[in-house]
Amino acid sequence: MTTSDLRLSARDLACERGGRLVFESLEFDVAAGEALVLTGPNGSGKSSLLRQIAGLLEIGRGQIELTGGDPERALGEQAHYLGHLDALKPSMSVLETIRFWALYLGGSAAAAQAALDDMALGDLADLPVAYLSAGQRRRLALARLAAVPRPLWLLDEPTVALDQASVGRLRAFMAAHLAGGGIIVAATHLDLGLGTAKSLRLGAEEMA
Amino acid sequence: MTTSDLRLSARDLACERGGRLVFESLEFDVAAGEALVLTGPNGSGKSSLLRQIAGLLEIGRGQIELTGGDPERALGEQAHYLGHLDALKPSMSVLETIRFWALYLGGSAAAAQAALDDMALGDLADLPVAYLSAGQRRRLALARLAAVPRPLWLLDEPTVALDQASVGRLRAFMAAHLAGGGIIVAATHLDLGLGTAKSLRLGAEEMA
Amino acid sequence: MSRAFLALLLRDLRLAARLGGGGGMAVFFFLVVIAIVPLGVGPDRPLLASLAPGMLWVALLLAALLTLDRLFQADYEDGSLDLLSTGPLPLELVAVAKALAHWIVTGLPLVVSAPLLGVLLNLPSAAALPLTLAMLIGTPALSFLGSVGAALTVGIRRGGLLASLLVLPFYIPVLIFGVGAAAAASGGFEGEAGRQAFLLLGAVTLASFAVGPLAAAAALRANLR
Amino acid sequence: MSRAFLALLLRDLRLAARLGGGGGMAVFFFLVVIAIVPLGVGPDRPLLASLAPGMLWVALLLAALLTLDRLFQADYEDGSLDLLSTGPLPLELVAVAKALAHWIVTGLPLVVSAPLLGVLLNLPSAAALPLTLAMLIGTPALSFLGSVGAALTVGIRRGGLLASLLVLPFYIPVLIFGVGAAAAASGGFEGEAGRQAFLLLGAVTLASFAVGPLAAAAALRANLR
Amino acid sequence: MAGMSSLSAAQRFHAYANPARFMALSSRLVAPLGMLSALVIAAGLWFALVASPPDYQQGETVRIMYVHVPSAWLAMFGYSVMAVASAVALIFRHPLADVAAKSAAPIGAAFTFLALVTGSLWGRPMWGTWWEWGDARLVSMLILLFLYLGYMALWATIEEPVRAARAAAVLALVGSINLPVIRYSVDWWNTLHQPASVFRMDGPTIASSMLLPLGLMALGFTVLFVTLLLVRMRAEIMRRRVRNLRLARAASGAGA
Ligand code: HEM
Ligand SMILES: Nc1ncnc2c1ncn2[C@@H]1O[C@H](COP(=O)(O)OP(=O)(O)OP(=O)(O)O)[C@@H](O)[C@H]1O
Ligand SMILES: Nc1ncnc2c1ncn2[C@@H]1O[C@H](COP(=O)(O)OP(=O)(O)OP(=O)(O)O)[C@@H](O)[C@H]1O
Ligand SMILES: [Mg+2]
Ligand SMILES: [Mg+2]
Repeated sequence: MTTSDLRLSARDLACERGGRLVFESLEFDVAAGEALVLTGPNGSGKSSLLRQIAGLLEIGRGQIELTGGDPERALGEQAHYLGHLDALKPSMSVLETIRFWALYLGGSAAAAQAALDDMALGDLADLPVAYLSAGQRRRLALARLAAVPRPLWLLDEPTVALDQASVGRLRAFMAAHLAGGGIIVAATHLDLGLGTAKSLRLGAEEMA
Repeated sequence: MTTSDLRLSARDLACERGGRLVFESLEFDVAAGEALVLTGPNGSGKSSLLRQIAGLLEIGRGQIELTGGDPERALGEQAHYLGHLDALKPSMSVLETIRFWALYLGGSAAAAQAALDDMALGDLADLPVAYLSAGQRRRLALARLAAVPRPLWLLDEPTVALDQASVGRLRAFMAAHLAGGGIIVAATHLDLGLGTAKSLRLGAEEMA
Repeated sequence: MSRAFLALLLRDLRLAARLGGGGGMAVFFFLVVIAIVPLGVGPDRPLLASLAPGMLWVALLLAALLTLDRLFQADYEDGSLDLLSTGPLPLELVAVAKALAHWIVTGLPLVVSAPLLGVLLNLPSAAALPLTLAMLIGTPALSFLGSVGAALTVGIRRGGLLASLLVLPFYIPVLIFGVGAAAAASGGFEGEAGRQAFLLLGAVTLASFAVGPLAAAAALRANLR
Repeated sequence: MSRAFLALLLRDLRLAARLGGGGGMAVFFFLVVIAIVPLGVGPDRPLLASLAPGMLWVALLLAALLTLDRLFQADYEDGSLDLLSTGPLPLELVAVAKALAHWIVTGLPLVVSAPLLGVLLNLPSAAALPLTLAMLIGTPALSFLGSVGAALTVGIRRGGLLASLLVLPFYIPVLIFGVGAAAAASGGFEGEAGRQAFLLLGAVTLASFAVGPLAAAAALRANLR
Repeated sequence: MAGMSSLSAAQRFHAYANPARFMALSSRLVAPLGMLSALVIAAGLWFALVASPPDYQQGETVRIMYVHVPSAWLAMFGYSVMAVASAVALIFRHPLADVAAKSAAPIGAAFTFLALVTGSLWGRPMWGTWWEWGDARLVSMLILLFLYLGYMALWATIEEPVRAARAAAVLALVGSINLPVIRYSVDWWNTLHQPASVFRMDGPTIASSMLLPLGLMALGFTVLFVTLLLVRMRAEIMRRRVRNLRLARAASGAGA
């Protein structure tokens, strides 16, 4: 995670979904400590691009490469993917959930507890996930990123459902990740407050 | 819908979820043409309040009343509820979906088509819902409000996943509804651009 | 209101046809159960013939159970049920529309395939017609009673198993009268006993029409709030 | 990696226990299915005894089927599967963990309760041990083969029918050899036939261990992309 | 403190006045009732096992009857209690009714199980088999057990008490309609397939020497049922209070 020669790059990337071409000839380069913000109208392919980077969607043409990372692990294993779905089980408690993900993704139980506190969920630790509000769920999903360190964060509209205090917390959290030499690729319709971020606008030509 | 003596009011309202008191002694009054914006930190009960109004959640104590509406129909039947779940079936096409809801909720097939155009979904009419992006799904959910006129709109974070053009469209749409004598109750963490709206802050005392 | 009913019924039929979840799977399961009976009992033809109506009914019941959990669960999970309950259609009629769609999609194909599968079990041809008739009368009760179980377990993930548990005791009268009707009518004595069994079976089905939607709607209300 | 495997296994067991999809429910379901057979085919005791192994196997299969279809589906629908595939555990081992959890939760309790329930069906006591043994050998195959079907159906919206029908044919060899093994060993001729049936059953199960996880992982990969 | 105030509010909200009165009353009743049932059952057992003659036909096995018959009665009584309490819970929303219904189920199920087991034990010597599918009463008893188990399973799987209570009440009521239907249908089915049962349920006319222990045992079992019901209801109310306290505490600092 402190490898400072980390670099995520895409060359001549294309994406096809349901028989339709979503984007093509996409190129970008993000170095350690940098963030890339994806913007663009609905359906322009932001979520699709994030899934491609995470290895969760076929790459039509071109390639995505992470250099300077762990050569033994696939790109997806070095990345945290935060999508629209939050991968939470209603019947598990908040603590059980984050514990499970920490252990499964290769972290420790102690880190799991700390991650809950980072997201101000410590008080809710024993509640079943079914009892959480939309924003509390989102915070629990975000706590995964704190529990297990991974150099690359792929965030799909991370601020959705968060209240102002939580958005502030998320910003500080992202800034710390970048300062530690991590990379963030985030899709958003709003300002994420990543001042220095590169930005990539998808599907602009389609806009009315 | 043009009844201008429409009024939604709550008296001494309490909400309990999973054995915990979420809020109590809540009071509000919204008249025809007015909007009420619910704000507050995550877990303060915004979504719960909307579900109570729609009749989808037990009212712990107190009451909610819609005066000046159709006395023959329950409150929930005079309201559109737009929640976090979008009630879409992946295997139905966009047009089939909105047609079904229009007919089911008491509108017409012609209105359904017009509603699609209102939400700039006309081009996607024949796509299966499974192929839609997050924002496109949200727009399809919103198209229900355009397809069937109902005086009361209950919107839970309606701008989530919408791109800027769509947010603009939604604002105009809400303004038109208010101008026509409708009522809107909306929960949000962002500015909805409803300039003249009343606002109700939930759970403020709990905030750190 | 009747337009809303029709719209819902058609939507459910369409979804079932697209997803292929219902009828095909039920019929296939039916076939498998029937196919293994000779394996257990041995190939004795008269014995198989005497078993056939009972086994066909049991297999039918099990096949109907397999599809129950999709009745309301999918609509609950994606939020459709919330909206369905704010429409002009009372929840009772929503339950009727869904049970009806369930019957058309699973019950009807099972009834149609039963006499064909009966051949595998050496079902006497004289018994095929009464059996099919009994099934035609009895299967709607399976859907309507089943809707109660499905409504009770809505919102429970993997509620399918629980739903079938809750529902099975209620299926037993259908089973008993159904087997009785088929046996009585095919066993030769066309008269009193056969007619009576059919009447009882019809009465159970009618009762399920009355009780099923009411109970299902009450259960949905409990689970939606 | 083995820690991740354990974590996943424990999570699935815990979820099953909480949701009530656990062993108790499977056994209860088993009991109810067993109870309706005599109601369908009549109370003739020798006949029931001859049906018993077959019906016990069918009940087992049904319980497995009812719980299998959500083996991966639930994790797919809430996005967990995406994350599971980005962990250090290869998808093959994810499939093993899930199939194992499924067997512990449904297969094992059913095997344990089968001889007890056999009493209800008048299962000859000489047949109880061979049947239980056959089930112990055969049920893991139901979970491991089932995981392939579950993986194939994951997330497929339109090809649903084809995919769900794929599960059942996989089960038929287990069923045939399972019933055969129990019947052969209890029927008295302890020798060649019984041994052979058990060997075949064991072979099917071993094959399912080898093929199941590989095929399930391949299907998951195809469906996740 | 936010925590304290929301806790007391939650308690007010629950209108615990009624359950509180129940708790006070029942705490005084449980011990005497328990003692009474023990005494009556002991007396019944003494008459049943020692002071009554063996049956001239059935021999010593007749003594099973003194457990079997009251168990069977209470099995059905338990379901009636459950159904009535469920109706009260659904219609009047009385807070104690669903507690009563929930608490009655396992007790009724236990008596059902006891009736089944003692019946089987009795059936072995009398009848040569543990179980007979051809008999209406046996089958309907088994179905009653299924109804109980299903009801309990439903309670166990729905996390939220209010929701679980309503759903379970609907099930109990529908089940109560089903019960006579089942009995009637099985009778009918029975006469078709197996005209004469091996043994007659109404049995020989009962001698007074047997009537006394039977009556005592029935009374003792009934008092036992009531005692257990009270104990379970108290436990259930306590459990709910603890749950609310735990949840309230979890929520107290939960804020933003
Ligand atoms: C598993 C087996 C059995 C079950 C489930 C069972 C069930 C029942 C039930 C439900 C009742 C109460 C009937 C009523 O009050 O309406 C009952 C009563 C009775 N049973 Fe059984 N029974 C079983 C076996 C037997 C056997 C083997 C015998 C004796 C040969 C027996 C003798 C009686 C007698 C004498 C009564 C009292 C009848 C009366 O006067 O009300 N039962 N049993
Ligand atoms: N299904 C449920 N069962 C029990 N408790 C719940 C349930 N859903 C929400 N809660 C609890 O009720 C409270 C209010 O939740 P609600 O969803 O109304 O909050 P909200 O204001 O909409 O929050 P957000 O901004 O995160 O959407 C929260 O404390 C939450 O934990
Ligand atoms: N599962 C799918 N199958 C086929 N096509 C899809 C699928 N999901 C999305 N698409 C299509 O791919 C395109 C890009 O979708 P994507 O979700 O990446 O957009 P997005 O930029 O994230 O939009 P939004 O701002 O609405 O989230 C859209 O045109 C959409 O219709
Ligand atoms: Mg997106
Ligand atoms: Mg909310």
